Amino acid sequence: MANLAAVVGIGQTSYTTKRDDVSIAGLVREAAVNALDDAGLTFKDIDAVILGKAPDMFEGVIMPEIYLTDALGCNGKPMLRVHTAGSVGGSTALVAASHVQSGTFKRVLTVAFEKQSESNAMWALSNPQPFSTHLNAGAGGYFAPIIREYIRRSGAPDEVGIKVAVKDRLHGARNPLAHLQLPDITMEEVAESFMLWDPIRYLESCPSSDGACAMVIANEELADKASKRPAWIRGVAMRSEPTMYAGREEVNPQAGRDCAADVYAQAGIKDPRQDLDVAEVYVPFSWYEPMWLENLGFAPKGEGWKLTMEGATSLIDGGDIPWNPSGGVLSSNPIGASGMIRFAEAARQVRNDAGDHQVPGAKLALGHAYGGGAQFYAMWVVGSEKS
Amino acid sequence: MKEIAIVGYQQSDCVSDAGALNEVELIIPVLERVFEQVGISNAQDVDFVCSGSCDYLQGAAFAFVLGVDALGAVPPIKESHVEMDAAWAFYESILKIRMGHADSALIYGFGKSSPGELPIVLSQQLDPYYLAPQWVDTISLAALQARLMLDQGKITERDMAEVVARSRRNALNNPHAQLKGDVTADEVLAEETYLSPLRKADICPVSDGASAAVICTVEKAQEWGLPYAVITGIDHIIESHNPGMRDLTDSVSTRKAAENAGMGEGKVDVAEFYAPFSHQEIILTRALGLGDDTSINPSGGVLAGNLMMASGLSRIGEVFNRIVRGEADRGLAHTTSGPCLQHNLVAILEKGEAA
Amino acid sequence: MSEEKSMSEQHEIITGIEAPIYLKYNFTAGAAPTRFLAQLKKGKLTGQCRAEPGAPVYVPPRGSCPATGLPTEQEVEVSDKATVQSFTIVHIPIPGNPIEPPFVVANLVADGANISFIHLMSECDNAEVHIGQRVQAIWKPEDEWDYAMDNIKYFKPIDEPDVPVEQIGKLPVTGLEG
Amino acid sequence: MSQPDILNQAFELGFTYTRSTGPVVGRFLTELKKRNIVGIKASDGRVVVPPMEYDPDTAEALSDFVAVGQEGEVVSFAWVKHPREAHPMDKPFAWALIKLDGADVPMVHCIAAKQESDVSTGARVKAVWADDTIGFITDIRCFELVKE
Repeated sequence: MANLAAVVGIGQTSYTTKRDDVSIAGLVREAAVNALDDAGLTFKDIDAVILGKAPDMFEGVIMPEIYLTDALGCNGKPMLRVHTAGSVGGSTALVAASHVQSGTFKRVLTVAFEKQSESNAMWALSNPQPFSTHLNAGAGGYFAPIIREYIRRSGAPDEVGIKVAVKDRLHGARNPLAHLQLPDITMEEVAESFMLWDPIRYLESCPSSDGACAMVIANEELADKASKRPAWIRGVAMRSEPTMYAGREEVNPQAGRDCAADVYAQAGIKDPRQDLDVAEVYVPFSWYEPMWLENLGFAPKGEGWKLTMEGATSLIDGGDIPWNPSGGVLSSNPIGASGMIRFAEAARQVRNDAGDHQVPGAKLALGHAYGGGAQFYAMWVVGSEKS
Repeated sequence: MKEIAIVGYQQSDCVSDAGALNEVELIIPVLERVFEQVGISNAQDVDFVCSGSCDYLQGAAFAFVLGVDALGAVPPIKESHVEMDAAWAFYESILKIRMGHADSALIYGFGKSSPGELPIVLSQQLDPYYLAPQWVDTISLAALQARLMLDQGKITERDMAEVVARSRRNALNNPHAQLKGDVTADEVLAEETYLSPLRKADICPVSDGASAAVICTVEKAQEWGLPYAVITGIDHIIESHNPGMRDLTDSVSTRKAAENAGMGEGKVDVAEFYAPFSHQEIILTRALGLGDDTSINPSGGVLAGNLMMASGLSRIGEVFNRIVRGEADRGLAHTTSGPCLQHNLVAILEKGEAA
Repeated sequence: MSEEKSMSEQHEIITGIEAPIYLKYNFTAGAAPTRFLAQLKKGKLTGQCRAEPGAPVYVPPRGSCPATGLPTEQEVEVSDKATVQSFTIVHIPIPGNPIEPPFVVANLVADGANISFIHLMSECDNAEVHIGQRVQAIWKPEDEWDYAMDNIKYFKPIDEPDVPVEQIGKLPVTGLEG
Repeated sequence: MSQPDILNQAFELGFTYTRSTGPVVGRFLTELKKRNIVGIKASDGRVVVPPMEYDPDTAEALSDFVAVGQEGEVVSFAWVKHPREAHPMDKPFAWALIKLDGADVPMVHCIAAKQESDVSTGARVKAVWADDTIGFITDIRCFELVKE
């Protein structure tokens, strides 16, 4: 079996449209130093660095680990670069964990980032190639028809997407690092916001952010001696399926269901809504909350939206299973880092270190990321106890 | 710690232009052969899959996504990707097996470098403020490195030409090689310089293609009844990005990675280096203190064909091939990334005990 | 140092740069897409599948049957009539595309195919577009045909009964009635 | 199955990235705009040009700027007979590692020279400035040989 490993340090930058005060190295470095400070460590204490980000075209720096070696104190150490599309932040955390869980390393640093302001994500995601139709208007254009099909199947009312958009922004207003700070947002405001890709409205979409997230992951012996409470890694799972194949279930992808089943089995979770205290789930468009509630087994098929409408996923409404108390991807989206932020925020919750967005007494949390056309999944479950 | 072995390795021919083939069409034939070699149907029969590729080679974001279409990933599989040479996907896969989440793994790398101007494309992996905006290409940086060695009397142009001549001759026995021939050092030296002090022959060609390997626990290899080579050690180390801060005439990180991988614990019969430039092979050989009793780049190395993003995995595959064919008992495979040998990986492979 | 001078120096401080990165590629369509595009140049919409009975038909083909990872060697002609599997009404411009918003981009499954492709819908009331709706290709004039999916300008609704949702993606080349 | 025709089409993948520099890179570029060159002191006291943000050996953030000369010595060079379109010159030129006076670590830049034999390791070179300096690495248009 895998060796025990735990998150012993977490560092983030604040998230914003444009971090015009730092270089790419400076941005990444800030999260790394914050994670080391949180762990009471320095770069000398780190055995390897695992770096993640989404496509190199966002910053126009090919294989940026090569240039970022010095900023991450990695000269003379192993450096690995992960890229699994939008799930990369989560996948990177999993690869970092495997460095320790394999018994190969004692303590590693993992960092994920995006400095989207250096380019234009829409351009980078839909740069037209010869011989192909150029109609894929960014991620929203891809996901909108899938959302429409979910609405048709479930019969969910229009307010569901609006409610998630409001809930996550109210959560984000409790998180000083969140990009969007909208403490007064209302259902009306979201409903009246510009329709981008029908049925996705502007305020039902994630922002485009600069930012970085970092974690220090240590083995059992070092985690036992950590200065702050560790978040023990209780389960890790990843799944992929092809983007398009005949008969693919796009609304409720099998890769997501299988990945969840795998990570729950490792963590001893039978009923995720009952057994987990909080979840940080990759929801870049508001309708993906009800969709993932079903995909991840928190609600029966077709009924995810009911949990949302009941307030079950709202920290502020005192829901039994808060989703994205940090504000989630809807409040901050530095793409390459977004998955790692989910993983790190799950860890903050079980370390009882999430400030104003702490779920009281959280002991077991899910971190989730997905990417591509929702065909890549990465998940972990972290707990305040070893088992 | 679990003993892990390689049980299969296949690659495409190194070709200067794969023509109409797209990524998935490059990968499928290689995977078909490695599945056949190991006796499995597709990626469903291994526990983990990891690949290496680079979007900028062909100029498309998420190039690796198409790779999944070659795997038979329905039902969904455990899969990951590094934006690095597939040798690092190999490394990640080993960690996955060591942690007990897999007993077997498929690793593949692919690249179609022909559509772009590779040395200029790769200039954009340099520091984005000081170096990339100057468009310093990778060949020019290597030429600076070669001149340092020449000026310091560490090598002669003839030493470099001899590396080239040996590569061409060795490649005669490599069915996948792009450049091969019975060439002498004198003939190489008779060529004019291209990017002085480098001649064209000192520089690896641009190649399109793919490679794939299957690894598993030794127990699994024995259960499958396959010949195998045990991976007894593997490590990789990156150095400072600033070429001015490094001793470019040595490769400290290769030496340290080889030590950590346990190179010194036995004789090295064969070494396959990822040396895209002739002088770099000399740097690497010396950094590891290898002598006449080690066969260096018997495949011809990457001077005979360089499948970007797959060549590192190919070095491992070439050593594996020689061990299972009984030509070597123990070998070393090396991979590099970044300008002037900035990042280096070393794996040690040994003949497995008969089942 | 005078205050004035330090002000002017402040003004000159560089905090950002523009870094143009333009790379040239010679893009090559894959072998499978090339066969598909060659048929489009003749005004035919084709799909590809594994050479085995009942194998799913992919339009456009990309070189493999993704579910199995096997090459799609068999070419089959599909209809230019299709069914709306889902759609979005896009209200923002697509970079590098001249179409004015709002416009409908639909996931369409051609009769005889088993997977959807995306294309424009036009000559329709955006508010009336719905899942299961029947549409047909409107082709450009023959002398403008090239190796491109754009040979089909858009799809427009036709007067045929809606396809039940369970049957979308499963129709034979002859359509619902066939 | 017959080999299909090959369909080729040229395309350009491009974007003008807007990079923020942070204080260290920004300081260097600001000085370039004023036609000055500054380096930074690494933890071991070596002066590095252009200034690195972080020390490779200690990982410390660096901040101790040092003015260096506009002349220096060629540490190594590569003669480009066939300049590429992206290269800074369309005639043959040299890429070089140049150690500026007052610096300990060489920097990569280009040298304009008529022919390869004019350049040698150890040769003295001096910076040639662009007509308009804007705060970019190419404000130093190139280096040229100093006539002894």
